[in-house]
Parts: sequence; structure tokens; C-alpha cells
Amino acid sequence: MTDQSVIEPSGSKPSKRFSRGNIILYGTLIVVSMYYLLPLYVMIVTSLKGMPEIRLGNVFAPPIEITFEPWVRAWAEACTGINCDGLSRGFWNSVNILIPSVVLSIAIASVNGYALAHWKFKGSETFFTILIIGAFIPYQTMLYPIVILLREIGLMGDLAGLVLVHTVFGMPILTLLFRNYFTSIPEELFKAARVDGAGFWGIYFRIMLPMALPIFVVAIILQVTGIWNDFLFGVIYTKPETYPMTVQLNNIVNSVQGVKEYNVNMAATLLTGLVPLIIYFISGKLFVRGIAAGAVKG
Amino acid sequence: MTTTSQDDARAARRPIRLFRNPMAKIASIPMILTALVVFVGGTAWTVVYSFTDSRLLPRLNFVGLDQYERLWSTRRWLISIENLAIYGICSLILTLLIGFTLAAMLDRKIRGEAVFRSIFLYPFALSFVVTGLAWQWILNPDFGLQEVVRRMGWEGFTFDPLNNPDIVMFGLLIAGLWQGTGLIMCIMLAGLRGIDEDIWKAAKVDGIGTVKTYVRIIIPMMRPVFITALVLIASGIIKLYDLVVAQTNGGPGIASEVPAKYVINYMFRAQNLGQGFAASTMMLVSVIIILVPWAYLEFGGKKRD
Amino acid sequence: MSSVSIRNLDLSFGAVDVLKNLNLEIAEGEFLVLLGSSGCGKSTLLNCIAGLIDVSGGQIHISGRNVTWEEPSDRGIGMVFQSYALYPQMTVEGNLSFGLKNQRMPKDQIAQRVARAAEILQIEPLLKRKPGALSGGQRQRVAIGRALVREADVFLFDEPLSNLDAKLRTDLRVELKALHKQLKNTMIYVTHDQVEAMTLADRIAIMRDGKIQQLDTPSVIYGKPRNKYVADFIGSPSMNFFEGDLSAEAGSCVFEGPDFTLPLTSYEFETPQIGRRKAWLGLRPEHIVTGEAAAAADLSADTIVDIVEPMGSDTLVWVNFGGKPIRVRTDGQSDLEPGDTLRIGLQSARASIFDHQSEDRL
Amino acid sequence: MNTVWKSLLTGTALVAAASTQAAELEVTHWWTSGGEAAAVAEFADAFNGQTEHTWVDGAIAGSGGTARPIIISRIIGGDPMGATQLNHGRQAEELIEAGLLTDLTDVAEAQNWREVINPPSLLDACTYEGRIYCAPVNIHSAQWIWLSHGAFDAAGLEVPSDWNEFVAAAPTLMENGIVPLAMGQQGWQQNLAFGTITIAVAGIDAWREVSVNRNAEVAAGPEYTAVFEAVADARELARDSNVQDWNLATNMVITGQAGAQIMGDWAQGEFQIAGQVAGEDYTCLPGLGLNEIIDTGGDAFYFPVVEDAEVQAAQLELAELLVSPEVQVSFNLAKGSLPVRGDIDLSTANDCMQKGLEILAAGNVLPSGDMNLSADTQTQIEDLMAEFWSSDLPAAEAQARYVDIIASAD
Repeated sequence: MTDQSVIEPSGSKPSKRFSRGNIILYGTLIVVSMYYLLPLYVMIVTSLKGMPEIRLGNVFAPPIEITFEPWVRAWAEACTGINCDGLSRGFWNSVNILIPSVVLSIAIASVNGYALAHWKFKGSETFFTILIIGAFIPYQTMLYPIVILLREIGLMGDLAGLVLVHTVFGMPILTLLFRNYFTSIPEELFKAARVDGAGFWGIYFRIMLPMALPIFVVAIILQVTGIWNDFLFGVIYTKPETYPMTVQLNNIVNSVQGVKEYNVNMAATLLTGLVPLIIYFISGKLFVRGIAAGAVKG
Repeated sequence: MTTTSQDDARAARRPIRLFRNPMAKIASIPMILTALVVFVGGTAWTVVYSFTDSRLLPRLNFVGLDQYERLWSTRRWLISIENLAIYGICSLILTLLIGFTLAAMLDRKIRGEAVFRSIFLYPFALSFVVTGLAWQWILNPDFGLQEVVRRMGWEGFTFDPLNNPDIVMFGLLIAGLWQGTGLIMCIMLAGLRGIDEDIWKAAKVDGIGTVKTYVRIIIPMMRPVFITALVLIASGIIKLYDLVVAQTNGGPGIASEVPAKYVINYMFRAQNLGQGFAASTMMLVSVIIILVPWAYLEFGGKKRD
Repeated sequence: MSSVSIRNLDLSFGAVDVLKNLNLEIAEGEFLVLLGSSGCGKSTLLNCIAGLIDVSGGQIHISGRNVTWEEPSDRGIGMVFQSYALYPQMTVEGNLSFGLKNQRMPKDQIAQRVARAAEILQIEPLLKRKPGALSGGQRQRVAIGRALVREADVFLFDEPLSNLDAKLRTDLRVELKALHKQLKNTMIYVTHDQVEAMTLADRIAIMRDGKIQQLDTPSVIYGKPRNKYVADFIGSPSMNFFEGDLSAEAGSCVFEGPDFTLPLTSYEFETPQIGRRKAWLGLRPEHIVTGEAAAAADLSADTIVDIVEPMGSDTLVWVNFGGKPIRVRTDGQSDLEPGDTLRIGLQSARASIFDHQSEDRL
Repeated sequence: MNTVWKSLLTGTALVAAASTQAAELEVTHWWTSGGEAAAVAEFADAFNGQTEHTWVDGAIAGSGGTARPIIISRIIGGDPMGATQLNHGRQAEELIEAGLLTDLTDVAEAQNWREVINPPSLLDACTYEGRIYCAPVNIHSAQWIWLSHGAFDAAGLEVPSDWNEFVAAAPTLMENGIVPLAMGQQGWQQNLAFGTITIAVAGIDAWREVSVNRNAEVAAGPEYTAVFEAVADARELARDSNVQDWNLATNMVITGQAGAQIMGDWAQGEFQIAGQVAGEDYTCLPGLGLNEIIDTGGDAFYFPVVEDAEVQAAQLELAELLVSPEVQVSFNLAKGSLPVRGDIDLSTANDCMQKGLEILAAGNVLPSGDMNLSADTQTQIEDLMAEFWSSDLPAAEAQARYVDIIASAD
């Protein structure tokens, strides 16, 4: 906390610590924070209650008797169909899907962005424009053509197919980020490297990559969140043995057996969100810095 | 002239344009393939089949504009469009407004900036499915907000957006804003950090008030930031699907249906691919009408100086 | 044989022509400055020579070799950029040796070259530092060093000093001149600063709209500018211009200004046939004499002082003459005040006459 | 990281080892409620126990709407599961045409399905150009109303014996804070209630004219006007029911929060899981007590074409098993549905199932809507019903729009 952000706040400074303006400022921030924290609070509180308490009380009341049973059930016991092993099955599947997808999508997008920023060729901007418009296409409408595409290249149902799909759909935004970032690197640096005899890959690996850490952090965060939270592709392009955690979550939440077990649902929800949440809380500052470097310019 | 070396001759000849900087082109192949095969190809495929009467499986039996005529006479589609428009406009304006306001507040050298920032940003880490579930739970009339307020004494308090067709889109909006404003705030914050401190000094010297400085000076300077934010928000709005499925499933009735959901339902549930393709084509057309001029100006028109 | 030869070079971006049929021969060991205001195409030309921009037509030869389509690194050039363009993640040593490593030069040879360059530029103590820890002047030295280690035939400088403060700029300018004397390489130097151009150059090429307006030694460019644009561009404070007519009177030529007539008794015309035509008369502020010398001039007149600008070494006086305020450079000790009367003298020998329409020197 | 790869490697090794002897058969379905899951477990146990193959459960929660895109994408994408639930009827026609589903005719002939399956319409729905492509597993009928004894006792009322009595009793229920009619806010449930009310109010002939013969004139006629008005009334009775899933609505009946629910016979599985006894804790009335007739929809399993010979063998074994008498008994008892065979003893079945069996035996059966109207038309009707039930759309307007849909139905 003591390490002050490299990028200093530039807004006008509030004059006195307890001025009226300050009280309004902090007051507003705290009220708004409550709105943002409310769902998290409700989820945590609910996940620690027993079912009878949920039915009697309101969602905001703290648990009278704390129980971790919903968490245990969500992780290891909740049923879908005849499988009663909760989310645990999906966790490693998600990791196995996540790592290659993140690595490949970022590798390709960063090279794309670099080529677009410094090695423009006839048509490169056109392809990029198509790509950006592609970011607006709802995934659902591409579902069918992609099924056919994957069938034709024989990757349907293969983990590689899923990795490919994540790479394709991550490409527009990531390429935009990297392109903007690499554009903001002075062109003279690139020219100097060319005079120094470095080629396309030489400049990429030796000059650009070492300078691109902040934007890589942003890309990693966006991709980890997106891929970890993906349901649609995960369910269509995998099989029951390799279902990611989100599919298990959907199954647990929608497998209503008797009454809706809100406490188990909330625990499952929290467990599923844990990986991206942790990444966000850890990397908050780097994220802003990376965004400043990549999203803002161009 | 005959003594020109081999090297010299090679360098003198104008190389074929396609093979200039071959590595850059080879490295761009994934992008080109994605753009052409997946986006253009997939889109074209969808458009072509939208003129057919394909049911469960695609088949090329053309029926002209039948699917489109039916689409535009279907109440659910019209409601979906209207809902998306309401949600989209509100979401666009409010996300920018809230995102910018929060960023401006955090930019005023406050204490605990990192804490506030994390609080505003964390919902973005959660999927729309999770968001929808959490807010469905909070807005549940029997256990949630409405009941709590009633128990506090306001017996007549009614706030049940998820079961009221008139305001259900706002129930979705509350959840959507919760999830999405943090990222925009982050982008705005980054943009504000990029503003030269001298601007503030100049404004102060000129006696311009804080709010006026933001509106008249800072915001115009942040044009690229707003464009990035706009791309992110707008692309999210068009894709609105998961949140609706998780939070209301289009209900009550068909009061919170959205186009993406119509597409999916007609492609897979109604097994009328042609109809689903026609609907997705309409979505694409509207995206393209809005985007192409802008994208061209933004990315296509620029040249190196 | 010339070191760099540019033949019929064209460059256009879409419909915009940036360079038009440009020809330039640069002798071996010559220090050539490309001078012009921003947007004139001087940096673009330099980038074309370096191979960083593909030309649309024409040829570039370096050391007798046609390099038009060669990679920048194969052209035998070293280049120094305005923003230094040092690789931030590498040490100074890394920056200097990066290009040599790319050529797969043996390690000991690299070390030797780096050491030599560091010695020449006196940056040995900085070798282990990263660019972020250097001052502006030090960075620029490293940037020059990076070009130096390549032991290239031709050095290209793209406004290398314009990011430095005035004092440092003057110092480095002198060092650059010394460096050129020592190395005797061909140097092509782009700048918009005419002082740099005048002091450094063997020859100056003044560019405007993608064309070379005049290519000559600094003194010729200063004394006999090819056209009104060059005359106006070179010299600070800039030249005074009068609109008027040329006419022949009793065998000799005179310039009839708004309310004066200057006999061009000792003016050397470039072209023999002048005839009667509209023209511009240009006089540099320092070529308008005052005091006793004014009496001996081709034309002398009393004027009223308008504004006095002391500049230390001399004083710039604005007086009204020919219906408008003109600049006159006088002695630094001048005690003139506005309202005083000043006698000025105009000499045709140092004047410049330009055709009114083509603006070319007559 | 090591552990990931290790577990991955051992995982593949196990799969490889197992497949040399027997196949793992992935079965997708959307049976995830309590009663449904218990029923699926019967299948899985029988399959694992009686064959050397293994049942890999691919349950996808969230009803057919979520599961169907996944199932169809995978079949079309050439990466099919071993077997999958699909409502039989017209849904699979195109998949059969495209040659993506396995022909089960040999198994059907060997097991004499043509004789044992009752009513024969079930097998007809599996038949395409004379070949059989699916194994029906149960008969479902939608035309039931489930009444909570607890709710009516609490209001001091007799349990009604038909729809009209129920409507009459509704105001008293409301006065006692009980929701008269539990209704899940999903189009298909509202459509189901509509269909059930239609048969009860308009009668079978009118229903058949509209749903089978697609006669728009009848749909515009007075019988259907009465239906739409009855639905508009029912809509008022369900005003305060704001659950989504059908089994949550059933749960309102089980706990006495609601007086009744119109739902298919699968609701019985939920009562059973909750330990309730038909006739004591709840009452079921087929055809809303007005017209004792049921449709014979149902679930069926399809077997996508695969290349692996062992999986093919497993598919056929599963098909045979699903229709076999013992499995039919255990499965249908758990699920609360009727068996597809007329030749088995279901004396252990409860009150409600017995009622169903009697109606079935008497031949008072209708073909299911799934077999008559295309999914497209049904989706349109569902959309209309979703809107009708949860808005104040006037009955006349809803009827007019219904007529339009029927007129263009296929």
C-alpha cells in the first residue's frame, strides 16, 4: 500500500481533509461501495446459512448459526443427474482449458497487434476493421458456422478445438489492446532496431516484448476472466469428463431437487468466481496501469 | 553496365509487393484467417441461409424474404428489439456516466484509492450467470430488498422488478451496471491519469470550476478513452444474453426477451434455423450500419505521416 | 564518385505526393544538411535513404550500390533519431552492441568497437546503466554511439539535437562538427534549425513541399538565395521585402519601390535580359547600413524609429521605410529610442531581386 | 502444475485401458430434478450392472432449452455422445434424414417392440420410412391437475373433484393467503396448462381439429373462445405465483402454499420424493376431472451414429435394456410416468399411476402435441402463452393471435 502508483492522480487536489467537499466525496464513495459490495455480502451470508434460516429470514440478515455445509456440498456433494460430486470435478478441467487458451490467444493477438502497429501492409487495416466488427457479433450467431468449421478441420470435441474457439473470440479485443499499446511505443525505436538489423521476430522478442509487460497483464486478466467464466463454448465443445467448472455450476444451480438450495447455489457461485476474483484483487494496480498503457491511446 | 553485381541487380529490381516483409504477413495469417474465414465466412454463411427454410439442419432451399417478413411480424422479436434499445441506451449513458464519475472521484488523490477501486472492479471478474443469480436473489420479493424494506416499517413498499413486466428491464440494468461499470471506471481512470497536470493548473488560473473543467476541457481531451469504452460497452450490449437467461429467462412472459435470446431459441428450441439466421442477420446489419463508418474513420483512414 | 546518390525519387501516400522527382548527389565525406520547415519532406527523405519507408519510384545509391530495395541494416548506414530511440530495457552497452550482435559479429570484436565508440564519445562510465538513468545529453551521445559502432559509410541524423536544451545543443553541435572532422564520414543531417544548418553543413539543401529549393554552401544560400522562399527562410531576423518595378534608366537598372528608387548599380544579375517587370527587392537587416556609412550607399534616407529591440551583441531597430516597418540591424551599443530619426543606407550589391511572379532570383 | 499433467495422463491411461474391454457410453439428458435424477439412476445402475459397459452421465441442467443446442451441435459437429434423450416426434426427423442417428430396427424386431409397446403410436413416432430410430422409455401425459390436501384443509374446504369446483373454491383459498394455482413462469409450462384446459373445456374433437388438423376456423370458434376465457381466469388465480421452475411450483403444492398445479404426470416424482401419499396428501385429476383422457407423449432415447465398434455394441445393448420389462418398472416407478409396455405388472404403482394406467387401458389417449406440431409452431405458441399468462393481454386478442399461428402452422 505504501508504494505509490507510478501514474499519479492528476485530478485537482481537495484542499482540506475535512472540508465539506471531502465529506461529500467520501460519503458518495462509501454509499456507492455499498451497492457494489451488497451482492458479495449477500452471497457470502447466504452461503453460510442453513436452509430453514434462509426461508425465515431476509437475505441481508447475518447468519445466526454459521454452517460451512453448503460449501462442502457445493464443492464435493451437489448432484447433477446421477453424479454427486459437486464442482470439484470441473475445477481441474477449467484449469486445463484455461492455460492453453490464455497462452495461445495472447501469443497470437500480441503478434497481430505488433504487426498492425509497425508492419502495416496493404489490407492489414481492413482485416483489423473486420476483426473489430467481429467483436460485436453475438457468439450465439457464430455457433453454427463454427460447429461446421470445427467438424471440417476435425477438431470438434477436441480440447484443441475449444482452445481455438477461445483464441478466435478473444482476438478482436486483445488485438485492439496490443495494437494500441505497440502504436504508443515510439516509432523511432522500431526504426532504430531495423537499422540495427533486427527483423520482424527480432524486434518483437528483443524490443517490444520486454516493454509490453503492463499490457500483457491486462490481456491475461481479461482472458482468464473471460475463459474461466465461459459457459457456452465450454459446454458445446467439451464432453462430460472435461466439462469446465461453469458447466458444473449451471448444473448445480439449475438442478432443482425439491427446494432451491440457495445456500449451496451461492457457495457454488462463489467457488466458481474465486479464481478470477483472486486475480483481480491481487492485480488491481497493475490492471489500471496496463489499461492506461493499452486501452487509452490510439 | 554488364559488370553490375548479382546483389546490385537484386536490390535494384522492385520486389513484388506481396513478398515485401514476408514475416509480418506470415505472422498475420491467424488474424487474416479469423477475419476472413470465421467472421466474414461465418457471417456470409449465416446470411445466405437466412434466405432458406432450413429447420434443424441447414439446407439450401431458398424462400426469399419469407423469414424476414415473419420476423418483423413476430411480437416477441419486436419486444426484443425494444428491450435491447431501452437497455442499450440506459446502459450506455449510465455506464459512461457512473464510470466517469467514479473515476473522477478516485482521481482526486483520495485515501484508500486501491480499496475503492477493487470494490468497484471486482464484479467484472464474475460472469453474467453469477451476476444474474446474485441479483435475482437480492430482488426476490419474498426474501430480498422489498421484504427487508417492508420489515423496516414501510409496509406498502413495492420493488419487484423481476416480476413486473413494465420495469423488468431495469431490474436487468441494475445487475448489468453492477457488473460492467468497474471496467469502464478503470479505463476512465487510466485516461484521467494521462491528462497533463498543467491542464488543471491552467483551468485553475483561468478560474474555471471543477465540474466545468471536466465537462469542457478534460472530457474532450479523453476522446480515445471514450471510444475504447464505447466499443466495450456497445459490444457487450449487443451480446446481452447470459444475464437475461440467468436472471429472468426472458420473463415475466416475454417482457425481458432480447434479440440474442430470440436467435438461440429459434435456432435450437424451435428448430427453425432460417428464422434464427434471419434474426442474427438483422442484428449484424444493425451493427454494421452503426460500426462500419466509424471503424473506417477510426482505423481505416489513418496513414503514416 | 558520390557517396549517396538519389535519382528521380518519388514518394506518395495514396493521392498525396510527398516527394516529387527528387535528385540529390552527396559527395563522400560531405556533411549535408536537409533544412526546411516541418512537413517539407526532409525527414521522409532521410527515412527513404535509410530504407525505413518504401519509395514509390526512383533509385537510391549508397557508395555506388543501388540499395533502393535493400533492408535498412544492409545499406551501410548509421542513424540517430530525435527521440534517441534507445532500447529502454537494455544497458548502454546492450544498446551499442545490439546491431553488431544481429550481424553475428564475434564477441571480442563487438567489445572492441563498443569500447572505441565509448571512448570517442566519453561515455565509458555509463556503459552499465540503462537509458532511464541517463540525462538527455548522455542519451543522445549513446544514440550517436550506436550509429558509430556500425562504422557505417553514411550517418543519418534526424533532428538529433532538437530535444535538448539550448546550451547543451550548442555544445553537442560543436562536438558533432569535431566528430565529422575526425571520422570523415558522409553525414546527412535533418534539421529545422538554421543555425545548426549554417554551422555544421558543407552544403545545405533547403526543402519545401517535397522539392529541393536550393542546394549550395551555407554562404551562397545566405548571400544569394535562389528564390524568395529561401531568402525568407534563411536568416534571422528575416529579410525585408519590398514590392516594386524594375526598369532600365540610362543604361542601368533601377528598382522603383513604393516611395523610393534604388539604382542597382552594383547588383549582379543572374540573367542578362531583365526588361521592365514587377519584382521583389530583398534586403537583410544587417545589410542596411546606418550612420556615416549610409551616406556612401546607393540610396540613403531619414527614417523614424518605431521599436528598438536590444539583442545584446546587436540591436534590431524597426523603422518606417517604403511605406512599412522594416528591420535594421545596428550596433549593440545603440542608444536609439522610438521617435528618433535614423539615417539608413541601402546597397544594391548585397540586395536580392526576385521576379514577382516566379519568385526566382533575377 | 505437475499434478495437472499427471492427473491428465493417468486419466487418459485409464480410459485407454478400459476401452479395450468395454465401452464408456456417454448419455446426455436434462433430467436433473429430484424425481428425474432418481429415475435416471435406475437406467445407469441397470446398464452398469447388466452389461460390461459404463454409463457416463452427461446431464445438462436447465431443461431442454439449454440441453438441445448442445446435443444438436455435437451430433452435427461429428462428435456425438453415445445416446441422448430427445422428445420423440418430429424433433429428430432431419437428423435421421441426414443419416446421423443409428437404425435400431434389428433390436426392435428381436425384442418384438412392435407387439409389446403400447400404445403403438409411441413406436410410430420413432419410425421413419419403416425403420426404427429411437427407444421410447416412458409415457408422459400432461393433462393433470395436482391438488394439495393441506391447502384445502387449511382453508376449511373439501378437495375439489374437477376444475369447476376448483375455480369456485379459489376465492376462499385466496382469503386464507393461499395461492390458488401454482404456475412456473416459463412458456412451456404455461402452454402445457393451456393445452390441458383446452381438452377439458373445448373437448377432444375441437382439440383434434386444431392441434392435429390445424383448422384455424375451429381455433377462432366459440369452443376456443371459452378456452381462452378460462385461461384468463386461471391467470388471475396464478397471479401471486412467481416461481420459475416447474418443480418449485410443485413444491408450493407439496408444502400447501398453493392449492393446485396443472402439470404433467412427472410431477408425481416430486411428491414421491417428498414422501407424500396420493389420495392422502395430494389428489391428482386427469383431464382436470372433466374429460378423463391423457395424451401419450413421452421421452425417448436416440443413438447417434458413431464409428467405434464397441460403442456401437453398447448403444444397441442400452436400447434393448431401456425397453426391457424390469427396467421399465423400476424407471417408471421412480419417475412417476407410465411404462411403454402393456405387458408388465405395475401393481406396486400408486393411486395416480393406476388412474393413468386405467385410462391408457381404456384407450382414451391422444397423440402428444410433440408429434403433431413442429417445434417451430410450438415455440410460437409458447411465446404467445408466456405473454398471455404474465400480462393483461385480453383473451380475444390472444385467441386472434393463436388463430394466426395455427393458420400458418406446419
